[in-house]
Amino acid sequence: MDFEYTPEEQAFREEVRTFLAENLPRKAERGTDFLATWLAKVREKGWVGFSWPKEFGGSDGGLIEQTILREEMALAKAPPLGTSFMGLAWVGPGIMQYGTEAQKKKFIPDILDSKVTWCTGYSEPNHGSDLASIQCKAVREGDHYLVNGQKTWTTGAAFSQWIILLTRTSFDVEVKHNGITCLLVAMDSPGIDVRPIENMAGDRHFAEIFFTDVKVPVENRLGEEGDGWKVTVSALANERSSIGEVTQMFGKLDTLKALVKRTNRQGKPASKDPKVRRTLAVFEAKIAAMKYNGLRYLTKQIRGEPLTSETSVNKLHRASLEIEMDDFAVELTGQSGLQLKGGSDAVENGRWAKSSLNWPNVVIGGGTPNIQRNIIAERILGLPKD
Amino acid sequence: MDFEYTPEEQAFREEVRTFLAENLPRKAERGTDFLATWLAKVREKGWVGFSWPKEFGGSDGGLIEQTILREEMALAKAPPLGTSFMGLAWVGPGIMQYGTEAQKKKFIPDILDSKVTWCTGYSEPNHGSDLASIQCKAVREGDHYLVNGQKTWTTGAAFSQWIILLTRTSFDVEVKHNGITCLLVAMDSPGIDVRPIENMAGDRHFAEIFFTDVKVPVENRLGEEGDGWKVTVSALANERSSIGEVTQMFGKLDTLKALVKRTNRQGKPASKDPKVRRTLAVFEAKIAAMKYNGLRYLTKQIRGEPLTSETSVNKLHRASLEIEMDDFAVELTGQSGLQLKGGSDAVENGRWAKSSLNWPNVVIGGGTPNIQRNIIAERILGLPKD
Amino acid sequence: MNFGFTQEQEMLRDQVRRFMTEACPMSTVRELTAKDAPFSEKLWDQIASLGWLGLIVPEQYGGIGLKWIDLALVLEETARGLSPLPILSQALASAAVLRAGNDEQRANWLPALASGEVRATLALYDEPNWFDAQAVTLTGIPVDDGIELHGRKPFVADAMSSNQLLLAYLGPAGLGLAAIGKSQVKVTEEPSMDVTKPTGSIILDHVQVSADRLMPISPEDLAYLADCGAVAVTAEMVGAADTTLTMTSNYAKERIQFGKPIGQYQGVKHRLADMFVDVESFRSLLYYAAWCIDDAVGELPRAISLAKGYASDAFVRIGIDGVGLHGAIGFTAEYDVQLYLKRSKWSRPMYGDSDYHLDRVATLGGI
Amino acid sequence: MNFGFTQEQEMLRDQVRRFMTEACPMSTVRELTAKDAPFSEKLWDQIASLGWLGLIVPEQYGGIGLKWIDLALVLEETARGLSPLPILSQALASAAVLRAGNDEQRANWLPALASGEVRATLALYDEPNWFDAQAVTLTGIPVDDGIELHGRKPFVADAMSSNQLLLAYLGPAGLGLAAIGKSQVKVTEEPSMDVTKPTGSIILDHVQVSADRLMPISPEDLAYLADCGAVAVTAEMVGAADTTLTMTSNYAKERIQFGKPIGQYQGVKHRLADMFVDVESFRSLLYYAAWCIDDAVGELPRAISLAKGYASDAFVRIGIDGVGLHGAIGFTAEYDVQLYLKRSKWSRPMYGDSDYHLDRVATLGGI
Repeated sequence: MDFEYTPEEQAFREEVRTFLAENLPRKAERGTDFLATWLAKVREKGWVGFSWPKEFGGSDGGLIEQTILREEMALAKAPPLGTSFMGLAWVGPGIMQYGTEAQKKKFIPDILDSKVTWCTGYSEPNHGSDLASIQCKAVREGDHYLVNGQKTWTTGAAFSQWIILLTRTSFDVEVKHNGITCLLVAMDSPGIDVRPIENMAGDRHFAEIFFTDVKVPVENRLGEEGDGWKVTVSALANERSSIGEVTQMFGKLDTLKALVKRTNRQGKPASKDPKVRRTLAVFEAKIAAMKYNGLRYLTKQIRGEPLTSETSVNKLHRASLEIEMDDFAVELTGQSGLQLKGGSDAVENGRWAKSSLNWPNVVIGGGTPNIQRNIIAERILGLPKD
Repeated sequence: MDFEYTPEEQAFREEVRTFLAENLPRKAERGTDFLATWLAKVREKGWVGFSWPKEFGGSDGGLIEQTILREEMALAKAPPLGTSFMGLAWVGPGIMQYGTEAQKKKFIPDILDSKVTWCTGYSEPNHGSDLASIQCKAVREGDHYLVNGQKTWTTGAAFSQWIILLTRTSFDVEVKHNGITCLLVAMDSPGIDVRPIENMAGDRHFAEIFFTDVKVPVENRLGEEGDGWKVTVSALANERSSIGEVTQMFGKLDTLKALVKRTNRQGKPASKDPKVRRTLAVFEAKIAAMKYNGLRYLTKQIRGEPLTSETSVNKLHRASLEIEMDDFAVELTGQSGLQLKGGSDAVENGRWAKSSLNWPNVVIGGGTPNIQRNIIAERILGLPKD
Repeated sequence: MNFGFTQEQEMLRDQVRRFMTEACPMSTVRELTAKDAPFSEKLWDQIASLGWLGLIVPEQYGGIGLKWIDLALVLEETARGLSPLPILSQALASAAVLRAGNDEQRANWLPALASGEVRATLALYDEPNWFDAQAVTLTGIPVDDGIELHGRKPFVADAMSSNQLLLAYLGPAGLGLAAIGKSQVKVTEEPSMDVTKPTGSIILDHVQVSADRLMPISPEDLAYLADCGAVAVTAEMVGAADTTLTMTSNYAKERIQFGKPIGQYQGVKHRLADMFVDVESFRSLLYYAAWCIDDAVGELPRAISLAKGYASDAFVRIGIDGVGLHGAIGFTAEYDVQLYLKRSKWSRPMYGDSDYHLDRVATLGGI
Repeated sequence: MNFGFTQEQEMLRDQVRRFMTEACPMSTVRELTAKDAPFSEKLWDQIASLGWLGLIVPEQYGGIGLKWIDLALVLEETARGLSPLPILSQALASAAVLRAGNDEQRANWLPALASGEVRATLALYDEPNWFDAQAVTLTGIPVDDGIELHGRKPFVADAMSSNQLLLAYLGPAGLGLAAIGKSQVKVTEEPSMDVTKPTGSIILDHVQVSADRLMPISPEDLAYLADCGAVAVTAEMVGAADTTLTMTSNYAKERIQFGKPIGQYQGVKHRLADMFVDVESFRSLLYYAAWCIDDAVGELPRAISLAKGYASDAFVRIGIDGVGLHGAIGFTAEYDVQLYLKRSKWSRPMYGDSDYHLDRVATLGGI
């Protein structure tokens, strides 16, 4: 057990810090072309797709270096390394594993160069947590599939050029997983209709997508027909280190502490109230637990030991923390805390009020807390399925 | 809506108070024959079996008078009105409803006169919350039943003279409720073996009872053969006002407050710690909620409206409060709080340490909190059964 | 002893529920709140003619002469559908005039409040979370026949739809309430997470208030009115929380996941049972507190602090879990359950959150 | 960066687990604790010869020269079966001599501690819940070549089985630890809810202590030793809590109710999942804190306060629910799970409960 970094690892951290110092101006000083410059530079450093094999344009970055890179980026609140989050997280690795040579050539470089943004078509109405029961239909007709159906809760659908789509190609099979096929679909294909979903915070992160006789060339099928479930499960299993998240959450805790320090309750400084102090400390203990849990799992991964479903532990922590931290800020600041952007008495121009209504993916959608509890109970503790 | 009492009700309350002032000496001043005198006096007042019909020796007491009587008795920390709790709660009402004339004559007066103490033989090993699946067997042989089997979690088995016993008289029926028969059994019958169960606090409130070829005369069957389930359900449905309980819990809260006032934590008075203050207030809010919930249900009963399963609400509150209040006292007092009776630094001679390990029936046994939640969800909210 | 509603009260409850369901369903609420300042003259006139605005106003002043327990019942029912009508503000203004007004002021204001002709609101404290006489910082300086108010009053419920504002101030002779016509001040609507509870702030630029429009109050009066406010808000919380529970358990019966209605999983059904325990419990505490206002006012502080102390945290938990148990759909603007989550957050600090009320319970209990 | 155990450490863990399972199963624990002062010379000699008593004692003093992270691992494993052997007290006595002893005292005490020949314990604070230099109230007055101690030391872990007692006192020159032979004092065994953690109180009747038996300490030393104590207790909590979880989930797989194993109901399985989340989390925090003692002592206060602050509440919840999920049987003296509930309550105040540690986290975090 050793929390020290090797000289090589330390040197890499220094390299990242130096890069950030030289290339990340303060928010106010960023010009209109800042993002394009930034993306080009991190691409040049090999930090987009850092862990990907060199043959695909990555850097073969090791797990510890990845962790260092994510941690420093999060600390500096830097923009993302590449614009296609889904492309880097699911689509790229999926194509590298299951794609044809033509697909690799066509799609991978554009992801790394931030030229193409991807979204994912997994969830459907009425099948939130139950991915295997999808109904969106693809029928093979010669050299293309004809897709009809609906997807929902798709993040970033409005600005993505491509979607990785789970479709049902067979309704006959007994086991429902076997009739699923994965297609790569251009979002500008005729017959695709994107309808943004407004959430309770008034934002439109998600969308419904309707597919009406959309033609998808067979060459854009990822994996064999009927292998869609396997392709997806392997993508979902591609768990990532959560260290960037933890750094962000420590950052959020710092802003909460600053808020506490300048807030009065019942005419007294909130920072002297043992209950407020204790709440902040519980947040800190949970975030720190996520950090050291994450490092233990990272060590396992580095050693090549199999992770079962331990990452669900951090997902549960994060789900409750995301809601509790925002709600704590709202509660702390009383009637001021209710005001939104532009309110005369709004707290930090309503950021906490807004974020308390902007629940992240980890709370809603496919990974609801009760599902995570089932995963832990069944896969780790060996309890019987529902 | 009116929380005032009528002059008649007020007069009854005064009568109870006067009686208590005259007949309830302080604990230190009670002689050896105090209990016998007390029982005779309350019997004479008609307060044992107060709500029972006059023809059976009760007083036909109304619901509000019952409430007043219980409240005043609890406030004065008086001994119980009669020694056979189970006899008064289940057996007497059961016999009045289902018993033969001979049974009524034989059993009811002894319950009221505190001559006979009853226990209940419902639970069996491996069937904690699932009363309908009992296995204790009774086979009719001429003018008696031959009973073989085992009961467990029986309160007061060691000092009871009679037991009301659920037995299985038929193993053939499809619906498992239909083969159950209720027998009234003398505890000194040959073949009965009582083995006390020590609980984690070192007390022996419960016992296992083994029945080996125990002969029970047919005349001691309560209700018809196969009607045992009906007889029991009707007894269990005979819900009682919880006002005495609530008064006891307010009393316990007062002792907790007194403890807080003389306790220091980290060198400072515990009573100034907002977290401690808040915890006490949450206890008070829940107990007060039990009180006013109980009064709402009482009003419904008086009006003859059906109660569904609302009493489960108070049972859930009580289950959590009983554990939380004791545990709070133990936590509050740190290392001293761990010491038991006789410890040099023990808090109130270890009473809180002991009671924190002495979980009441409402937490364990037939009414575990998750069962109460099922009852509320299914019977009140109409959610589907598991 | 009788902790139940009379037949007349049950009829009133039915009337309110029926009227609100028909005249102000959620589609109407959404229409009204889509506008700048949600208010409907038509609905206001209708409920005025039903008598709900004069419930606690004595008959001699043109009201119905009922009690707070009746008002609580109306507020519970109107809150079921998150009605944005300022019934609560109007009731508090009436309660303030009843408590603090002299005979002339009562005769002047109460009939107009009961008829709905005057629409008024009450604003007490000037700090976002401080419920104490010290938190009244709007200052009045004496002028001929009255005072002059200069400053700002934040957090004024229903300021936009009101034409009269009852504002607490600290004058040379102590605390008071000033009745101010809307035209004398500048009202700014403040954006808030609960659009069904419009709130404004008020700027007073050397506003002259004549003596007949001033009602001196003691710190006890101030505390009494704040307690009435807490009773009113908690009554609305009972109705809104109960509806959240109903919506969520109905959804849990219908929504199928992995082949079963989600309400069959204990992870869902036990949470719903806990919600029921909470709603049932703060409902009982609230009814008792509402009864205390008219029949045992000495017990009011403890009674309402128990009720609001319990309800403030419980309703937010119900709001969050109500949305959470709906899954992703509960999170969308289109779905109604999220409006109840917002209402739960709005209700929490109003007239004291659980920290304030539970600490007061401890103090009143001798700790 | 490597947050995993080495092969040697995993071997040590296996050795401890195997030995404890065979030599000190629950039947043995029950036998030992049925006696007045639970201790076994035979087991003590065996674990001494396995080297566990000298784990953190440097090799030059006859120890193994490992680190606190190794000790934490041993304590975690010995606590799985609730062993009543005073390994924790012996380790803290060694840590105290290492921190506070001069060369001569180290050479004098450490070999005897490592070999188990001397059985020692450490007692710091004289208040049931105050972790501060002010809570050391046993006073020493100067006499020829030493001090005289007169008074009482409550809450001394393993006092009955120890032959040497390291007691904190306040002397004329400040704080110090006095090494006192058992024969010089009167030890009273105190009845406590956790019989596997025997505790005594000590009466000192004008006890003379020579200078070579005194080790002056600073308030920082005192705090350091209390933090070491918290690390040791939390390491035991990890092992005991993990076992509670295992016992309870095994029971949930086997126990049938209403035709299904109770572990199939989400009401049970989700609670077990939450227990796993907690054990896993305070385990990670504890390993980091144990690592800090030897390699980043400046981070120790925050690290151990995070771990013990989390564990203190979580383990009691696990203990209570472990018993509760077993139903009535868990509540009987015969069944083992209730012993873990008692251990959880014992562990909570030891070297600081969650109120103390979480407040310290806030202070250290600048709040």
